Amino acid sequence: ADPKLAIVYDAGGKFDKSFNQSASEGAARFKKDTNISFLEAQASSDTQAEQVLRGLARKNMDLIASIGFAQTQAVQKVAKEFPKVRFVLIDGVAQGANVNSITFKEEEGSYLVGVAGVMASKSKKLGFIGGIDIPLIRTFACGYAQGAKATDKKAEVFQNMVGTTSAAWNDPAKGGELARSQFERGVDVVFAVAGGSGMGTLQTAKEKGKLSIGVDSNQNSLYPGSVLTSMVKRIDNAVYDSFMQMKNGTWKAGVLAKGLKEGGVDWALDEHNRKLITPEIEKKVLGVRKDIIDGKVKVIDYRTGNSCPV
Amino acid sequence: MTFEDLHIGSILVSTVRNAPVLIFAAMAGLFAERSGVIDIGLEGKILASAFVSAAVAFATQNPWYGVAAGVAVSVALATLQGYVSITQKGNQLVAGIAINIAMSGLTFVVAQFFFQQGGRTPDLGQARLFDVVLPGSAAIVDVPFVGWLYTKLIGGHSVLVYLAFALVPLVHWVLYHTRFGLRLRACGENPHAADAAGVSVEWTRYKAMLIAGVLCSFSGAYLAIVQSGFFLRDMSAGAGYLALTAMVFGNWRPLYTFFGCLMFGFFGAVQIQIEGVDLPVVGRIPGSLIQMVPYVVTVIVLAGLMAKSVAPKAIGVPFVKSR
Amino acid sequence: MHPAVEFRGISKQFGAVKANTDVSFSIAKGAIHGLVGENGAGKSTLMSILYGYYRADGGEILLDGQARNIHSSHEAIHLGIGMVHQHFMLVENMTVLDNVMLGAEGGFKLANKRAAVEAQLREICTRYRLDVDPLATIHDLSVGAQQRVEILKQIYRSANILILDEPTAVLTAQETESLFDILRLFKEQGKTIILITHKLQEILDITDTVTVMRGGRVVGAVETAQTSKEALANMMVGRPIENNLPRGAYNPGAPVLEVRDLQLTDDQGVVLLDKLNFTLRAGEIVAIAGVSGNGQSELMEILSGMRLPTSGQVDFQGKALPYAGRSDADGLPLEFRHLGIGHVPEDRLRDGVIKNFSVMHNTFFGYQDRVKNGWGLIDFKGVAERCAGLLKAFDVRPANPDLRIGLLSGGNQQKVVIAREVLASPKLMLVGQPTRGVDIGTIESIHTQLLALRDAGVAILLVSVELEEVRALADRILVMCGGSITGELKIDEFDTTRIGLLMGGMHKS
Amino acid sequence: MNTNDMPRWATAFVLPLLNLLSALLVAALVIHLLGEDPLDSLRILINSAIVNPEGLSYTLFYASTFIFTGLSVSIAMQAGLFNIGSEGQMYIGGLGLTIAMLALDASLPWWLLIPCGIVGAALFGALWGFLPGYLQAKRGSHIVVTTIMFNFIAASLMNFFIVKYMIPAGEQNTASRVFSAAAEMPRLNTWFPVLGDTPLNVSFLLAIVALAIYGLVVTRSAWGYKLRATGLNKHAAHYAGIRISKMIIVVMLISGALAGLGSVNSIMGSTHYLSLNFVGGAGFVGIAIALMGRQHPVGIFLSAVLFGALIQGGFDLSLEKPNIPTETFIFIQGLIILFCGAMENFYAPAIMKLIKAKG
Ligand SMILES: Nc1ncnc2c1ncn2[C@@H]1O[C@H](COP(=O)(O)OP(=O)(O)OP(=O)(O)O)[C@@H](O)[C@H]1O
Ligand SMILES: Nc1ncnc2c1ncn2[C@@H]1O[C@H](COP(=O)(O)OP(=O)(O)OP(=O)(O)O)[C@@H](O)[C@H]1O
Ligand SMILES: [Mg+2]
Ligand SMILES: [Mg+2]
Repeated sequence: ADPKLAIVYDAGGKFDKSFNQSASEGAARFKKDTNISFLEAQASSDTQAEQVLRGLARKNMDLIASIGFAQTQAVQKVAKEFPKVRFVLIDGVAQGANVNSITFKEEEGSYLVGVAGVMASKSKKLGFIGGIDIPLIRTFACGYAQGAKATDKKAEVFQNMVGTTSAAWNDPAKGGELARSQFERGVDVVFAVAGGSGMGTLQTAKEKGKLSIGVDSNQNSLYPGSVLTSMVKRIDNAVYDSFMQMKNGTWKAGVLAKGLKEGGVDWALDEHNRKLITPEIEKKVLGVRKDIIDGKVKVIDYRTGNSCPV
Repeated sequence: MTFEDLHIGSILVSTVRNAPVLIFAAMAGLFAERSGVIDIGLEGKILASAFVSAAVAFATQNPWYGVAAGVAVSVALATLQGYVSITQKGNQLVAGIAINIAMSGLTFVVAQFFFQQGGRTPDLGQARLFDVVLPGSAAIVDVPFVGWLYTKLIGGHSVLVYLAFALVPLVHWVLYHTRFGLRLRACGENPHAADAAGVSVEWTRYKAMLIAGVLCSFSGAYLAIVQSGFFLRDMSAGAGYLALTAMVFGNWRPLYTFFGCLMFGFFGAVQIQIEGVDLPVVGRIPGSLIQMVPYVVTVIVLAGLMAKSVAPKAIGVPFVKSR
Repeated sequence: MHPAVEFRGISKQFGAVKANTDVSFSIAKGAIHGLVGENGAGKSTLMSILYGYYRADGGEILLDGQARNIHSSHEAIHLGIGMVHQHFMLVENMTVLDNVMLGAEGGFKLANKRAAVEAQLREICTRYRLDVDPLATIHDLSVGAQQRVEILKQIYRSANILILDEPTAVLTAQETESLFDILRLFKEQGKTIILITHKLQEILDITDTVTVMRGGRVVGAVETAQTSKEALANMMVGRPIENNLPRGAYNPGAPVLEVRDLQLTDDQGVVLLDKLNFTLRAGEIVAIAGVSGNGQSELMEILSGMRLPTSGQVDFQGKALPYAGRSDADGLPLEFRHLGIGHVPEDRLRDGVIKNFSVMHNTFFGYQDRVKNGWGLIDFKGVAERCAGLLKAFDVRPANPDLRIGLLSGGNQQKVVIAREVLASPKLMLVGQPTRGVDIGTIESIHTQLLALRDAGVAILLVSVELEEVRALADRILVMCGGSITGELKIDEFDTTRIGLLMGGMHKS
Repeated sequence: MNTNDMPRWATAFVLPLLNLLSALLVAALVIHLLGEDPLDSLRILINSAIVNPEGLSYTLFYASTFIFTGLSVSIAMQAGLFNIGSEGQMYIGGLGLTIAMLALDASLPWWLLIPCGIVGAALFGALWGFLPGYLQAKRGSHIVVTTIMFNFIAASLMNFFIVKYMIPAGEQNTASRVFSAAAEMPRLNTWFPVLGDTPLNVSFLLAIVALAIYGLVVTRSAWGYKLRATGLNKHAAHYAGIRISKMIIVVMLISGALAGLGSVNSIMGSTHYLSLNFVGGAGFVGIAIALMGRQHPVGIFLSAVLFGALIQGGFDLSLEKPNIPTETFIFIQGLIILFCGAMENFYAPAIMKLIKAKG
């Protein structure tokens, strides 16, 4: 019989233009390829996450995909109560014999776009705009800065966060304002990791004739000619693969950290940014990419020591 | 340190861009509250007009239709608020909060229904309001300081920015030098006196609410079709409450309220500049603490000024003819 | 000729209260018409109907022989009706000029009109000898001056029918006299005036005709020349009024209150009280007479603990009152109350009661700590019993303990306040303007209560602008002017002229 | 409209019911426009929020938090203070609770630990209420403005504390570590298994007790009398010897403490860790509840349950009907506040006419 599958988004919702959306695209692709459908739910608070997961588990789901680190504790708890149900946690690590935790090496992808960014920059001043000041966002920023500085010693990185409440993910005006202010300080390439607020950043970059870097999904097409590249986080693949493994009976519990090598993160090069990426940049980025995959270049993960070397 | 290092220029330009959202809303609140109606529903009106102006601008590909539609919706909400507060004599705070909550939900639901993008409208693209380039900008842009002043600080903004700044003297004039303003203030201070003088308190308050609706809509339109270029759920992000604060800060007077708005805009801009910078003495302040700079400053200023703010006396009290 | 105003069968009901029942009478053009009656008789209601403030349930109003439907004050004003309300209808933070212009601006833009209207006002002020600065802000003005602004408003709007609802309640004798001069001027110009007052002497002094109301009905309409105070009072109350209340012999006991060099200076350095010295003994009533605004209110505030003096000492029963070492008067009134100082405040609605509390809740206001049990809970059973007794003993009408006190007439509110303070058995009672806006029947009962308190040995300090009241109650009279005591009289030396001179600060004795 | 003349049954039951129905009617229209069957939706809503014991249990769980924030806003309102800051006070209260837990959960037994958490929450919440109260009383800063500011400041501070000091090394989630089992508020399903596996816990009983105490103190005690007098007329309160600045400060301490206690249910009762933005608007809902419940204990309880039911029922409904996003219920909340809270007397004239015609 077909496996019974479910996916639970976090507070951002499945249309967040960010990781939830990416996950839903993966699930949709699975459905298209296999004709196996799945249930969808959204949990707006930590209490609800538990409620949803438990509700789904009671329906004897085979696999529940939980999107976002906010569900970590809920998954851990419910997985213990329902040993027969299997869980995939995206972006967080939960213990349990029936849990597969998938995290991403955001620092590696960010490193790549940092390299591309600094090469495309004339002023060698790069901008970074995060949503809230939390370790995950700092990991992006830290990888980005490492890439930039390793490529050009003169590189400077300006960082700003949008805010401190969840409103910070939905404040495009502030996202745009931060970009403007960075541009006025000489920045000409800006990397936005701020959910909906990042849309404001990309938009402003386009308006001011500067370059921007998208995040999570491939955002190159939003403003062709202005979005230099995107740091894609293949949550869609992670979800798709998990569902597929479930169908094929190859699913395994454990902890997976997906980097460049595992196809978890990458930079995006397509027809929308083809003109912006000079052969020189492309060559350099591809070289660095290979070095990271080969282990010749080590990118430091902010989260391991809660500090950034650059 | 040079002018450039301090980024004062950038801070000032940023202040000018940040302020209109607050100025429009605060001036709207000023009209409502000087007439005696508490307007804690600014937030909801901003949000509704932001959504409708973005949606209509997108659908018609004409920003001005968007602005007009935003005005219509915000006025409708203000009228509803007026009906509840003035005619029904209901609790004005409840009415305002109800509108805020309802709009937070409804804008999402409608946006989702029409655009299926998670409560977002599509990008407006060409249907945005673009910045005005003042005549002669190209010639003067490279002149030191003057070029910056003319093309960046004074020029290079959207029409709505100029409207916001022009509004302040206008509001002052209306409030203090017209018949309507006189009656409005009388209704907010002592509606019984206004009534005894033959002024219709209810009608005056309705007029004030209508004006509040119109002004507030510009705040939403500015947010959606000038600053962002699309609508996003809850994108007002507390602007209505901040505007209200600026108004209390300004003691319900247009000019001081305007300074309050500028202050919020200014500290917002300063906060951007000092994030991640090594400051003398304190060193590098974590981003999350820098975020609270404008708020802490407001508290200190209010406490330090001993600003015993004098609200309009009759504010929040429905007008009932009796002793 | 048609009468200026004719009421025909006007009725008005508020809930269960019949405020007006079938009221009919008319007022001749160019007459000054008096309207008298007890508190709650329905006088203000009737006038509010004439002014378009309330809609009558039945009946009609004829102006100049024509039936008029007056739906709003706006329409009343257009018909030439002007009203000076019992409580002033002024916007406090605006100038006199703006208050006068409000509702009669004469165009959208004020800028150019203001100067013209200001000139016009100055002209009116000289013509009518009104002492008002058009550019002054209302809250800086004395009560009398605010009254003049109300009159000014009506003159500016050239009202033909002028309603004055208790205009003299807060005025001194001199102020009342000058108001009456203006009214006579009006009359000469053919304007019609309706005057409501509780002071029957004023009716006799100025009106041509008078209508008496009781319980919402007209109970009498007479030519003033043909009546007397006693007859009017009789009609109003339905029984004769005693003029000279019985009082025990003057037998003062030990000093209760000794005020020494009491000084009060405000933030701007203005001296409000200047080295006051006086003594008050048990069993005597000392009245402080004076034009309001000469420091009496401040003195009462200090003695009741609501305000701190700048310097000086006050001994209460031989011990200094604890003003020293405090930064504000927060909580001080309670301490004073516990020492045995009762206080009937001048402004009962502002200070004396909580309008939204029931009558019962107001009967222990200020004494809330005396009615609680060990758990801090209020003993409502005891309170209710006490309240029932109080309502009966002081004849509070209606005797309904659960009614919001704001719905009682002013006189009855005042009875509750006085009863509350009396029942706390104070040693010293501070009484400010106890009968302001109160009808003669109630005045009689309040005066009786205060005299009984004196006879029981309580020291009473009375502040009143009513010389009639001072004469009826006081054993000794202190006259204040400009923050100083300008003279002292025994009651048997009572002399209106002399007091008047002292009130004006004319000669120190 | 004068409702004083109406019989009690009409003002207490008929009017609120009609208002609620009106709100639901508008909501039904919207649901219909969204392409779903309103009646069926209502059935699902009621079923999953009230009828089904597990659902009811969730409803009451959410209501427990709302009762505390509603009380927090209400008590300040009694003193004439409009405390918009319950959101921040609850947030900071959560910090106090968490600090107590992180420090003590390894060493204390549950019966000591839980009171410590409660005290921590109340203490920190009180502190966050104290500052605006003090500034209002002594410096004259407008309480509405300061509490709005303190909400923003609390958000920043909490972000700082959680990220800097609380996230366990190597963890992604922006939350403290999970407390030990001793720190879990006993759940009611231990005694009433019918409630199902839900987080409804002893906090609910605490909330009821708080309501009762509130009702008793406000309407029956001398302090409550002074409190209301202060709220109604400051001049008269001063005349009565009430120390107004002290009253303001004390009531804001209490208000803050009550808001802080809201975090006990959310954290010790459910998640057992402190996470970013865990308050999630409960403080603002508290304003709505205080206003709708007219600061009366029964009113507060009923509105809190109504809001809890909307969250629970709405959540289930949106799972079943994908066309109805959960945000629809935010809209419905707004409608209910509008109709029941602000247009409370909308139907009074009609009812009066009916009563008169009959009588
Ligand atoms: N708006 C109202 N609602 C309910 N009752 C009212 C209202 N206005 C007046 N009343 C009642 O109607 C009656 C007449 O009141 P009114 O104010 O006309 O008396 P009055 O003769 O002016 O008394 P006073 O001498 O105290 O001014 C009183 O019993 C009063 O309580
Ligand atoms: N249709 C209406 N419904 C309710 N109130 C109204 C209406 N029309 C006018 N009013 C009120 O009546 C008042 C007077 O209006 P209007 O502008 O006609 O003044 P006016 O008495 O003619 O004086 P002026 O000529 O000096 O302006 C205004 O305060 C207005 O609010
Ligand atoms: Mg009267
Ligand atoms: Mg006109």
